[in-house]
Amino acid sequence: EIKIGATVSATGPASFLGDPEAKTLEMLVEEINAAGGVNGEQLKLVLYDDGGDPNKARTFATRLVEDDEVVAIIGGTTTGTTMSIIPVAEDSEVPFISLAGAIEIIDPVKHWVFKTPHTDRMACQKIFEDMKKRAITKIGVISGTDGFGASMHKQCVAVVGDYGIEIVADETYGPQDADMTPQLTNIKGAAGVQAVLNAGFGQGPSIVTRNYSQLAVGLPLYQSHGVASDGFIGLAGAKAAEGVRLPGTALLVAGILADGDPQKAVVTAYKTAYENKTGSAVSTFGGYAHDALHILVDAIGRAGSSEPAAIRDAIESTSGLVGTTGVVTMSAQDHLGLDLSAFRMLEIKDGGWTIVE
Amino acid sequence: MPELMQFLLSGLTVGAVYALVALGFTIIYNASDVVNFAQGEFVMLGGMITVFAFDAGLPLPLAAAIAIAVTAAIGVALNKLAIGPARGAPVVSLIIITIGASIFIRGVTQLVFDKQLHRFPAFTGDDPIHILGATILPQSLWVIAGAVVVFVALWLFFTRTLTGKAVLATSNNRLAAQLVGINTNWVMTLSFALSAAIGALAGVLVTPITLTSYDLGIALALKGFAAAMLGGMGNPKGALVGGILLGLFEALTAGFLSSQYKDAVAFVVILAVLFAMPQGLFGRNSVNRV
Amino acid sequence: MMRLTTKQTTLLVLALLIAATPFFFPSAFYFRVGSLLFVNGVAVLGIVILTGFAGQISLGHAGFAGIGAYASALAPAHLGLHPAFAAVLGAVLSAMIAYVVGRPILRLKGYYLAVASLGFGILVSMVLSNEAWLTGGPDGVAVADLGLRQALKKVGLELSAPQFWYFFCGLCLLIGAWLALNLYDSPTGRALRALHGSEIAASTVGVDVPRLKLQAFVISAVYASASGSLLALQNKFITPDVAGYMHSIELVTMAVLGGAGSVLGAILGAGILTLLPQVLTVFAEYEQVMLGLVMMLVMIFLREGLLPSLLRQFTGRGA
Amino acid sequence: MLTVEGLRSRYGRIEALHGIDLHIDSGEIVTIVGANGAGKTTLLRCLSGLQPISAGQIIFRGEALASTPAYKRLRRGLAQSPEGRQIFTNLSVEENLRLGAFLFADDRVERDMENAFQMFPILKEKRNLAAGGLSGGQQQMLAIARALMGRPSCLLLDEPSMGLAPILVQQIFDVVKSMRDLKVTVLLVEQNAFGALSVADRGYVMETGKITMEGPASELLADPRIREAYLGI
Amino acid sequence: MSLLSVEGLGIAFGGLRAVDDVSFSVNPGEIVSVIGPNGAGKTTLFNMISGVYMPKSGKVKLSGEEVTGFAPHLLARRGMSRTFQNLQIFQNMTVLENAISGFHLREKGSVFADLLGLPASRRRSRDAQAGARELLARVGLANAAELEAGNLSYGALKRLEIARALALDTKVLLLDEPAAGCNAVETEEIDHLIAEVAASGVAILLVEHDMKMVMRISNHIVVLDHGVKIAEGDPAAVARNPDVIAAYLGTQAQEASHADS
Ligand SMILES: Nc1ncnc2c1ncn2[C@@H]1O[C@H](COP(=O)(O)OP(=O)(O)OP(=O)(O)O)[C@@H](O)[C@H]1O
Ligand SMILES: Nc1ncnc2c1ncn2[C@@H]1O[C@H](COP(=O)(O)OP(=O)(O)OP(=O)(O)O)[C@@H](O)[C@H]1O
Ligand SMILES: [Mg+2]
Ligand SMILES: [Mg+2]
Repeated sequence: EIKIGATVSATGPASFLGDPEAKTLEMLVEEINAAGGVNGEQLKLVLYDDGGDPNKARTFATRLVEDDEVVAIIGGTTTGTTMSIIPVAEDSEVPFISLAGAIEIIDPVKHWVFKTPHTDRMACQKIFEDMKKRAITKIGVISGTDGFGASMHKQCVAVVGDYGIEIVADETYGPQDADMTPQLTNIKGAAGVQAVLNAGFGQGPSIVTRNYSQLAVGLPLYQSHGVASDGFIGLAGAKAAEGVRLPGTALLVAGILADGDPQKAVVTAYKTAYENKTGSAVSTFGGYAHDALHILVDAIGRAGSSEPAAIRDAIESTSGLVGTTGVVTMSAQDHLGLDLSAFRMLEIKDGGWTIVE
Repeated sequence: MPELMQFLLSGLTVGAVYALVALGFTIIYNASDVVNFAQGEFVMLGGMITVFAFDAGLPLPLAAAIAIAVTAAIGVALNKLAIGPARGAPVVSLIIITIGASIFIRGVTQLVFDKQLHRFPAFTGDDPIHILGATILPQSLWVIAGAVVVFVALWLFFTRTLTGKAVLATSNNRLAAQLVGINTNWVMTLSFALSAAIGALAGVLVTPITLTSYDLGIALALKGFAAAMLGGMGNPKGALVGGILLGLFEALTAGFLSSQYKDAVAFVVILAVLFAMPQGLFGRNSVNRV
Repeated sequence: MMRLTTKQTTLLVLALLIAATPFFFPSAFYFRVGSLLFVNGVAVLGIVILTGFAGQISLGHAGFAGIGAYASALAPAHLGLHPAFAAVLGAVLSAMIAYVVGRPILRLKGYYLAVASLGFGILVSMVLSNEAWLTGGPDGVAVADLGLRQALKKVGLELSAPQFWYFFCGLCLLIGAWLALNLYDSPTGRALRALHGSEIAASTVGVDVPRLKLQAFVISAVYASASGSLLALQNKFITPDVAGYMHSIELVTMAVLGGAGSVLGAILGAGILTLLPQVLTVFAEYEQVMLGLVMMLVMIFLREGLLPSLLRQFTGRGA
Repeated sequence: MLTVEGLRSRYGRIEALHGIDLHIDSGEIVTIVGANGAGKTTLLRCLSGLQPISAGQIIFRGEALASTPAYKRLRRGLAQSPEGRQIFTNLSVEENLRLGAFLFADDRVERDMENAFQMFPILKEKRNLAAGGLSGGQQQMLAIARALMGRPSCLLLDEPSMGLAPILVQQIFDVVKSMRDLKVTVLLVEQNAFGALSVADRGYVMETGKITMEGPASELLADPRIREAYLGI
Repeated sequence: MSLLSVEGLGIAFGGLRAVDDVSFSVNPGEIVSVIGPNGAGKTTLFNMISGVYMPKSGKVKLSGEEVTGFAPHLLARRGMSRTFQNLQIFQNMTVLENAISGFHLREKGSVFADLLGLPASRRRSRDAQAGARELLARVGLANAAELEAGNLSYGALKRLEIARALALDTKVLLLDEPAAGCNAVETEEIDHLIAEVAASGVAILLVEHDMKMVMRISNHIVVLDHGVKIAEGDPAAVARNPDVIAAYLGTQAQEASHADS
């Protein structure tokens, strides 16, 4: 039996992310065990819910390592929880695959730490690339004050200049706010603004989208990968969401992927299994957990051992692994193994996702 | 000036949401001196139950009615099972019970329903109404109207009816209330039912705007609590005015100063008001001779 | 006659528990939980003084924990201060802020005080998460190592990180409890409890009520700050959650659950709320439900808090 | 009318009443005198249901009261003006009186209120002010008036003369006397033993939770032990 | 010089002039009683003198120093203490601790000494405790010392308050209806206590409705009605004053108090 540890934020402010992650991990471990496990051994998942509290996450990480004696840890739904798990993983020399976005997690590279989601910097880059194509040079930014929004905001500000784009209005909202019309009114009124970017997750982006349509801003609206789930369209309302663009993963558009797409099989399988099992729509975040587990299982398989050090080395040499987020090829310098091509620029049309290009 | 108008309308919308939550606090507070920290959960339940009943195919008004009735019943159960048995306990203990209850309700909701965000359609569509160059959604008008109606009803209840007075008497002096023949247990039951129902009604009205999920209650309860204190705890007028003011501060700060510190500014204003008026804007100054 | 005072008994019980329980720890993880318990215990002692003794409610004490924590994180990085001194700096800063904020706030009573302190806590956590250039924003910031563990290693005392923090925080808790117990039975402690009973009567016997409340507020802020520093130093990473209102409410709940007026009781409360989430992991999905249930049941059946109620029943039967 | 048999009551571990027997006939005025801490207040609280009893019986108009909750006892006709006055400080004087008549919604409420105002004109002057602002004696008047608003058939008065000016003390005893004409039974606990025994038909003496003497009021008034212990003569 | 002097003191609540232009003074060792109908303004007068209410007009002087509107704890430092008509007991403390609180000014030191439990702090506590036990014995509560104060009967609480007020190095003692809730015999004990305290040089201001007591121990009586001083003088003169009889004593009461004394 191989014990794998996980601590995710299945409840709390990030449960929007953590809940599908937890469900995915449970589902996949069951699936893998049913198919005979890894190296002939069954997997055992020890899963804790840290509620989004970094302090709790650290305690659970300690528990996973010291008490449950797992061979690897998956988790850290948010950057905050991830950052507080890292010292534990590094200290006790256990590989750790994070499910959070910030680039700091893997840059600089830490020996025992990996992650599966694109960095938020990549999301910014993908969006700005698209804006550049549309000859947009002046934008307004609105972001949530939670970790996700703030971190993405920071990364976007850092790279926006590379694309010749200028931020002419910069606003924020609280994660639980009910109305963002004042902020959007200010952005709308900013001189020369040509498009608006919203970095955030949870209910905020839905409300931003609705308010955006209420105010008839009439400029292109970009959302982040933080809202990449089918639920978003329903929450924002198909009418308000019409024309919204965002960088998403193949998972969201499984149905309309070209047949030759390398990810098609993987995302379709995961989507079908997840939706059958839980009855709710897949989201990008569950996909992060999916990829993390598969990277881990692949590594254990290749290492032919369940020694943490061996697993770590094998993870680092992951190559060409097809996940929901993209095709992963890691190296000693790259503990993420994804590039921009993994992101697809999506646009909402007639209440559904379409791929731009 | 359309900007200012837009800020005001936004403030009014959000303020009405806070006011509805704050109004829910008043009854239980007036009956027992307890700030019910599970009030936000009532709002959440109102929204969640409506969502699921609606998704199950019931017409929206029926779904809403069911949500309000079920939530009121949960309020009564909370009183009967948790607050009632702890009668005579210090107020802090009662507060911890209500915090425990809120955690419990949240936990059960997440089991019975799910952890996703939900929403049902606005009552009368999403086409914005234009006022002096600014816009407001029809649902916001529903929320504002709801807040005003609940306020008027509560105000009449506490000033014009003997039952309302019995509620006040129960919190003022439970012992004396029993001596004059008031069934204080019944008063408590009534208060919890009414408070929960008002909370659920708030949930029904605001969900199309704020969306709902199992953990939406905390944030709303906190803002509603702050609004109620700003206006003066226990006074329906205070709840209404406090809620609207809080919403306006936030919107105007977000509009003119900094959206990052809008909550902070709102709290600074509350602190300033309390500094000048330690009982809030309309709080009754209880006289106790020595 | 060998009779221990309540103070001596409490300290003895506490010291024995801290020293003896590690013999029963199956893994290093238990040291971690133990040290968290002590960290929470330190903050809760502050609540005991403020709420249990003086009867003033604060829903913003996590704000001071945040100040302590971030002082430990930022002062070494920006001022080059040793982390130990940074913690002291945090305590001083907390005391000063408490002194300034406490003056206006403490004129309020009951729920009004609660909401004002809540506002203060929210302000602190907002600054911590908004001023990312200084604090690292919502995703937090790394904290330098205290270095004490290395120093102990040099004198031949080899402790793992969880072990070290267990004993170090345990020691801090003992000191905190000793101070709080001293206070309880001292003139100041009596004056605090007196103003809890009746502010007017307290002032007619000469108690400077506003000043004394302020003292209690400052002392309790220092406790909270120390707790925050300990947490930051042991986690080596800190996020603004430490200052969040959920943490404030948690602290008050711990105190009241165990018995806000009693030092040992409040520590027991801290213990329960620290251990409970770990125990409840077996219930996974039902964790929240169980947690809420436990809180309600304790308060319904042991309304003065666990320890005082149990003691009362115990002595009630004994006599 | 009211019979108490072997009544015991305790505060936690400490028993405050150790088996009280007493009886009051219909229309009688009975007084209880006793030193501080004798248990008089505790006894009245037991009768009105505010204090749980641990043994014994209370029979009121032929019915056992033990399991009747406090709020229902007024319906049976038992009203109390409690120790410490216990008025609704946040409500106005008039609201206090109206709540005294909480059980009734007829015209008599207005008449009763007028009577109360006649008895204590100061209350009329202050009818719209918060009761908490009243002076001590005014609050005492309010407490008595409120008890009367409940139309009791048996009135329990706990030190009604406390804090009242001499001119009013006399008036209170007159009110008590007038209850006789209204066929209201009165149980009067008083520290002003002289005044109480002067208006009462019978009296009981209570010491540390027990009844130690009883008899017609006039006899007690003449009893040298009582004169020495309670009247200070 | 008189210890306490009140000059033209007045206050209003809403439209009501609860106390209006009242003046009098109290000398060391003297017992001055304030009497008057219910609502005459006696307690309000006390509240102004002791710093609970801020007077609207007039002055309060303590040993010649003007102390009008000083906070109660500042007055306590200058030797004023009081009891309350509506009991203000520290319910969450034992009877003994209530009494010790009375010694606050004598026992208080630095907070740091208290936090660290320094010997000085403990010694001060011990001294205060000894003093408190003595006082409790004096008011007949020695046996109740360890009880929680909330468990006492009304009369006992009344005496506890007096004990607490006596603890200070009092120069001026304000007693608001100390004998309320006590029977004639208990009242007499309180009488003796007050007389004893006065004899030790304390100036005593007394509000009381028990006329026997007032007449017996007062050196001087001030009569208030509707906030205004309507009479003043020695007990015999006041008792004969027709205004006082009409407003306060009542004819029957007069007879009654003659009858049984
Ligand atoms: N809440 C309480 N808890 C514990 N003991 C109490 C409580 N109230 C009263 N007692 C005790 O019960 C006994 C009887 O008290 P009670 O108040 O009935 O006396 P009383 O005759 O009314 O005295 P008084 O004339 O002073 O009002 C006293 O010894 C008192 O200490
Ligand atoms: N805080 C207040 N608010 C409103 N009215 C007040 C207040 N304090 C006193 N009063 C009014 O002032 C008047 C004087 O009250 P005070 O308590 O001084 O009377 P008193 O002479 O002590 O009477 P008693 O003998 O009944 O105790 C009363 O009419 C009272 O209603
Ligand atoms: Mg009594
Ligand atoms: Mg008075």
